[in-house]
Amino acid sequence: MSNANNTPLPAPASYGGFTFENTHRNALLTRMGYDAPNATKTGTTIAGIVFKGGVMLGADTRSTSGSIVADKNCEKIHRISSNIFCCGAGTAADTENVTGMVEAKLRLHELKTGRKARVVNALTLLKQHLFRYQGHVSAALVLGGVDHTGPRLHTVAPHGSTDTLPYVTMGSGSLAAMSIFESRWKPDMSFDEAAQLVGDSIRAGIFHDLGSGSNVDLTAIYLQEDGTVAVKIMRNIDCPNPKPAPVLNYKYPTGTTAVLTKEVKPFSQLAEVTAISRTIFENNEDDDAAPPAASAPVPMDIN
Amino acid sequence: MVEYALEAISHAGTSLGIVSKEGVVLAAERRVSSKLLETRDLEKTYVLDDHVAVCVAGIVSDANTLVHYARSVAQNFEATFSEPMPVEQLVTRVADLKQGYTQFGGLRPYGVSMLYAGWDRNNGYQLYVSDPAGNFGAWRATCVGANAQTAQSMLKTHLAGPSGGSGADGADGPGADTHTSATSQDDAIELTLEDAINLSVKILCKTIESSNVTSEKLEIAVLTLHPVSKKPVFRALTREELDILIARIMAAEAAEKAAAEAEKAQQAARAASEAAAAIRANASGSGN
Amino acid sequence: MSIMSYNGSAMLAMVGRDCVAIASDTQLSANGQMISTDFQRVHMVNNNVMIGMSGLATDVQTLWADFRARTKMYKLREERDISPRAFAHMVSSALYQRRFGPYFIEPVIAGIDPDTKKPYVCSTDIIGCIEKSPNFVVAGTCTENLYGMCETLFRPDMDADDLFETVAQALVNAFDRDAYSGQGAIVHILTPTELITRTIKTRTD
Amino acid sequence: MADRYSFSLTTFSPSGKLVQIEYALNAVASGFTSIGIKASNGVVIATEKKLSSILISEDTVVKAVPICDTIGLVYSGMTPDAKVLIDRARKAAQSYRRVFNEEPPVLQLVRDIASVMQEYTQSGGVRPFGVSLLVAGHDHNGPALYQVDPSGSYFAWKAAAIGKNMLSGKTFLEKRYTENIDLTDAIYTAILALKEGFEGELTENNIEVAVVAPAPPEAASSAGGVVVTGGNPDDPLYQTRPIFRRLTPAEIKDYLVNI
Amino acid sequence: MVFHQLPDFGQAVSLGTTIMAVKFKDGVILAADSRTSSGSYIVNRVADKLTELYPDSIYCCRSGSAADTQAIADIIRYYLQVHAAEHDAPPPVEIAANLFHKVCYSNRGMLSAGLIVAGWDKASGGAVYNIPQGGSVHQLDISIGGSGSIFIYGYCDEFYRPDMSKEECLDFCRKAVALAISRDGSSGGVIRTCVITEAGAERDVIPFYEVKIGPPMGAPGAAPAAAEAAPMQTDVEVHSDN
Amino acid sequence: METLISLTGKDYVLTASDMTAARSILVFKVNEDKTRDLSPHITMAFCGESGDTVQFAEFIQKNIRLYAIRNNFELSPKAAANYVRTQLAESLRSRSPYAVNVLIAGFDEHEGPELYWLDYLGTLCKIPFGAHGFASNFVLSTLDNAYLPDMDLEQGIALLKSAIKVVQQRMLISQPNFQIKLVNKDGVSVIDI
Repeated sequence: MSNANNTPLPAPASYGGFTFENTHRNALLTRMGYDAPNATKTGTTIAGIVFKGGVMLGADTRSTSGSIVADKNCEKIHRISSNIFCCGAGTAADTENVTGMVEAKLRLHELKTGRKARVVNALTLLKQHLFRYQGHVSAALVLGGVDHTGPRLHTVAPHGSTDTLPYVTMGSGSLAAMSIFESRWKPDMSFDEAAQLVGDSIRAGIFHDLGSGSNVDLTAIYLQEDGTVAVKIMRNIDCPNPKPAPVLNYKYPTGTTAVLTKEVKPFSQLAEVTAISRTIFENNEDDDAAPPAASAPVPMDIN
Repeated sequence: MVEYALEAISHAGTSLGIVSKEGVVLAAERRVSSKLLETRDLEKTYVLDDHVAVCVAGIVSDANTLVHYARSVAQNFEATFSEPMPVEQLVTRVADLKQGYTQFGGLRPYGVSMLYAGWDRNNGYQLYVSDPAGNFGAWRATCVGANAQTAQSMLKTHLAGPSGGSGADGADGPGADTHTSATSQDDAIELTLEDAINLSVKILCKTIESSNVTSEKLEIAVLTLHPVSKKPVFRALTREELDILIARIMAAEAAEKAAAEAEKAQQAARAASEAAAAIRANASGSGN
Repeated sequence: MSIMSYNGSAMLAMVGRDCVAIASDTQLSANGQMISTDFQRVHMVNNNVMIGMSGLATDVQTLWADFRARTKMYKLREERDISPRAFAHMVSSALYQRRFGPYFIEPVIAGIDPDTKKPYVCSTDIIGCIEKSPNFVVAGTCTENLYGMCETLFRPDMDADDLFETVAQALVNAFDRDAYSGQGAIVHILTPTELITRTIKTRTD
Repeated sequence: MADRYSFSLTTFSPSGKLVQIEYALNAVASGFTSIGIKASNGVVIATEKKLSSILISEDTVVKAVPICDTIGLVYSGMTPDAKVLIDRARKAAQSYRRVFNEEPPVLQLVRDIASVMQEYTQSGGVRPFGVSLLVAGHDHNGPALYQVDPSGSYFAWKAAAIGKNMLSGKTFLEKRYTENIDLTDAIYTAILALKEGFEGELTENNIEVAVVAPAPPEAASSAGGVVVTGGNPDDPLYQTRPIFRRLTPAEIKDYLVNI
Repeated sequence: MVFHQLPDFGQAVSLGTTIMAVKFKDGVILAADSRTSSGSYIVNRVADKLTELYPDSIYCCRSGSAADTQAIADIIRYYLQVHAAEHDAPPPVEIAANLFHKVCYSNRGMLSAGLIVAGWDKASGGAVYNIPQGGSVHQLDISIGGSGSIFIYGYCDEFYRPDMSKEECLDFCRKAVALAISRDGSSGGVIRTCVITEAGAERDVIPFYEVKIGPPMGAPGAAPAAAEAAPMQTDVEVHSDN
Repeated sequence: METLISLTGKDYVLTASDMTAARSILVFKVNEDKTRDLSPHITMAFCGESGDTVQFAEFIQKNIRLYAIRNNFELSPKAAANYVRTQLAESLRSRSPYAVNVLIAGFDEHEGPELYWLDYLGTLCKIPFGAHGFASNFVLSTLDNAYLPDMDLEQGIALLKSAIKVVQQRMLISQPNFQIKLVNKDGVSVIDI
């Protein structure tokens, strides 16, 4: 945002980093007893396994704000590069932005080196960023991908610690999911076996963990016979919790609501400004002043 | 040195502005033209905010930087006051920036003169010009760039309204040194928008050094108040409109020339007949 | 008392067939005391996009001034109106930049994509996490009530009039049980060709 | 850097010219020729790739440079200068994506590059860039081709030529260019335009050609790309959009055979 | 309804940990368990706490916060590469120890990291250094750390002998870690070892249950290799942790 | 606690502000002017943290006057109100924010009488009538009850007097004197009622 004396952020090129302008103000407001609300968290079940020639990532699609389900079908599997994907749990905005940031940095790196990004590059960028913010950027990630060294699977914890394992789970539903993996994971599984196992682990989280729910998303990154990398995004591959379609509905007849004023503003009203030419810079009304209506506000008589 | 920057402007494509009762006209000559160019309606004219536009003469890349600065300043004002920025203040801020580059920092000045056309609640339609030195002034009509002189004198003759040009007469070039307050609505010349547009095309046809002036060589933007919303709105004349205007001007001039020829021919004929009469007179006198 | 209820508000946006609705109460109360029943929280960004901001009123006004400036610069530079989706991401990046000193607002964005003519509705949390919804989003001090009403009343592909009735009833019946919001309400219905704005009769306590 | 001069090196001459920019334009005019043609369904850009010695491993020399998925450029003039601008352009493209989650429109990226170049004509202690760029890309307005000069001014072109044989190139293009030319014809025309002033024999190894056009699926995998199935259409990287792609020497050879 | 305490994900992943490094005749041996936990949940039961700092010559054992120790190790690995490049020779173990000391001491308020650095270099042969939480540095012949170490001080004092053979020292370390695992809830999983001599580093891993508890090989009263005592019978049926 | 009351009429705005200056239990002045004229047609009444109030009011007054001198024309009431809002919103983020609530009464040649309510957080709202301070709890009901849009001056003054009477009767803290200001097309003037 611009402050009074310098210019607003005109070119997006100058975007980057955090500004801490409001911290004093917010501290003051907290001292006065107005505590800040909580940001959207993802309770979340995310999981990943290494299978023959690739990695299979899975996630549920529920995001919560406090105890309320905010988004019933959000996307938790983010693209880091064409061959690297990352599931995110924790504060939704943090997972979204930290993966977005790494995506941008890796894209620049790919362009500069002329080579495809490696999973370990993403891992290092993520862990160093999260470590620098000491866990305040709260993102718990399952990072998977295939690069020229083969399939890679890692987890990144919010404080910046990483683990490298053949099967991993994160998020509040990770216990339910891990029990599935501990009992049924075996090395060099096929694509379908892997999809089934990860799907089952996510479903375990969805049904057992209150923070997870709705549908199952899967993403597979794997080597094809001709040695190239392929990605199969299986968005909402399973929707075990459809909302039962209501038999009847609550359609209000038109006129139910007591309307005080009604105002219609056609966008085309500026077209007939002058006979001939098209208008380059039409000015849409500054809405602080009451929008000038083509038709005057029509007071409805309420009986 | 800022004089050299002014020199650069004198080679730039001509730009002129005229205030009329119903709006402000910004017209400019387009130098860069090639069949392969992807032309747009406005190349040298930029909108700074819904109520202010500027026509630049000089180094285009410098102008792009100034346009960006002006747009940011205007938005900053509106963010603070929730009202569009008065035109004169915006011009002052840009002029002050330009002036800074002539006095400190060791940096070369901006090689750009700018014609601002705007409207605001306080002073209605306004026209300003600012030069690389940071001078600026309010005008009822003025011109910058190549052949500014010829254009300026043509404007004066056509617009010799009761109080004459508000710019100091005889001021060489656009650098009107006196900071005159913006012209208020009432003493705008009794010019209709149509007249102003025709006059601008007429002048440009003169100043453009090429035999026939086609619509690729011109761009004209017009600021008027939108009839319904009463808010300022800019539009550019399209190729078709410019062709019509040029044709109309050419026809008028041809007619004028024809009339002039006819008139000269008449005079010549009259002179010839008088001379013939005189000769006859002498001849008869000397004959006996 | 959370900072989000210092100035109470109730707001929702809903998708219809080739149209979107964005509705808000128009009450401004400060620390529990009613100040005005004509406080505009919903603003028109351009003919494709509208944004409503619930939460702390001063931040609502501060950010509207900022977004208005950014979208004006966008229009001047790109010579086109910003699409709902791009605007939502712009808002998200502006809010996330203040991750550790956030503005206390929850924006609701509704619009129709100028190219695909598809309705777009989303909301974000105070640090800009975008929640794009195929049906409706809610914000303010009575989100529980609003969710309840919307989950019950929503039907896909409602026309402009049906959408108005549904949104109006959802809003009014939700904030009637909320002490912090509810005096006066405004409902905008945005279609590809026009904006229909209605103010609704509400309780006055 | 505190040790940099603070006064302008690019100043006005008495006749009102910025001579440093004139000199920079001379550097461009002595650089290898580059051609660009905007077709109805894409854009082609091409440039000479004369290597000073056969010992240079030519596949590391990239002259048709990707900036982001939908935009690429070729340049004429001093290569190191171009590299600085390419890096700045790539960063600007990513910054735009981070805010709007879309690829930048071509004009915006061109403006960002142009403002950098203008900065170097007016800041203290620096000289202008000795390079002109032909930027090709695709956005909501369709295909686009721009030229950016050392002064920081930019122009939108239907077809353009810069560098050594600019004049012969321009006249050739003015003759051969037709409105709504198809991309395949445009590629032929571009190669022929390069041929105009080309010393020696033009082969698929001493020129580079790139296009902005929808990527044929198999091209993506053969070029080491990744074939994605099931992607979300809202995703800005969705495969079917036109992307910037360098033609392989084999593809160039196919065109050369028919000339 | 009994709520077992859900893992507290807010809290950092910690290395409960048993780690040790021992100097023997030909070099040093590092050993560690493989359990990292977050609250009561085992995040990684086959974690590798023996982290390479310089190929084939310097390793460290990490205990405390996983994030802090990983970050510090990454930094030291970078410095050692620079040092090796500048001196055109593998860095001495002492340099690694001192770098850890510098980093841990100047950030001691923000870090929770207990490290043992061990390795072999031409100047001093095998060397073991301990850098506890406070950031001080101590050269020792044997050093043990982590929450499991308190259980094996007695064992180590009793059976440590300088200049043990590789086999003897390996057996000594494995038995020590196994004892710690059986007592310390925060330690478990497998036992990882790393033998560093002039010849380089040789890593190994064995499951916990393969270790026969009892005096180490070569110690007085140790049972001859053949008649190994039965695997340790504790009151609880010790399932393998993996 | 200080009291500010203000209401808009057909072509005027009336503001009333108490004149008591007190620290803890000691009243040390009974003719304190709690208003500052920002321009010939705009006045601002303020209350809040002692010290902050006068400092802030004069900071705003001087800046708006500087603006008028520099640009030789008056800021409109709406622009002035938004300027004050921006300053308050920014100060709120600073290390030591101004704790000042204000009512801005102005007369605009195009828009007529305008009244703006602003709290120390920087919340701005254009209102027909309003009040600040503890007394607002008493006064708002009286005004809600009797206020009519486009009242002429006599009706406005009568309503204001009744409002002040309620405050003086019902509020524990005695506020004997109120300064009344009238803003109309002729400018700002102090009147007694």
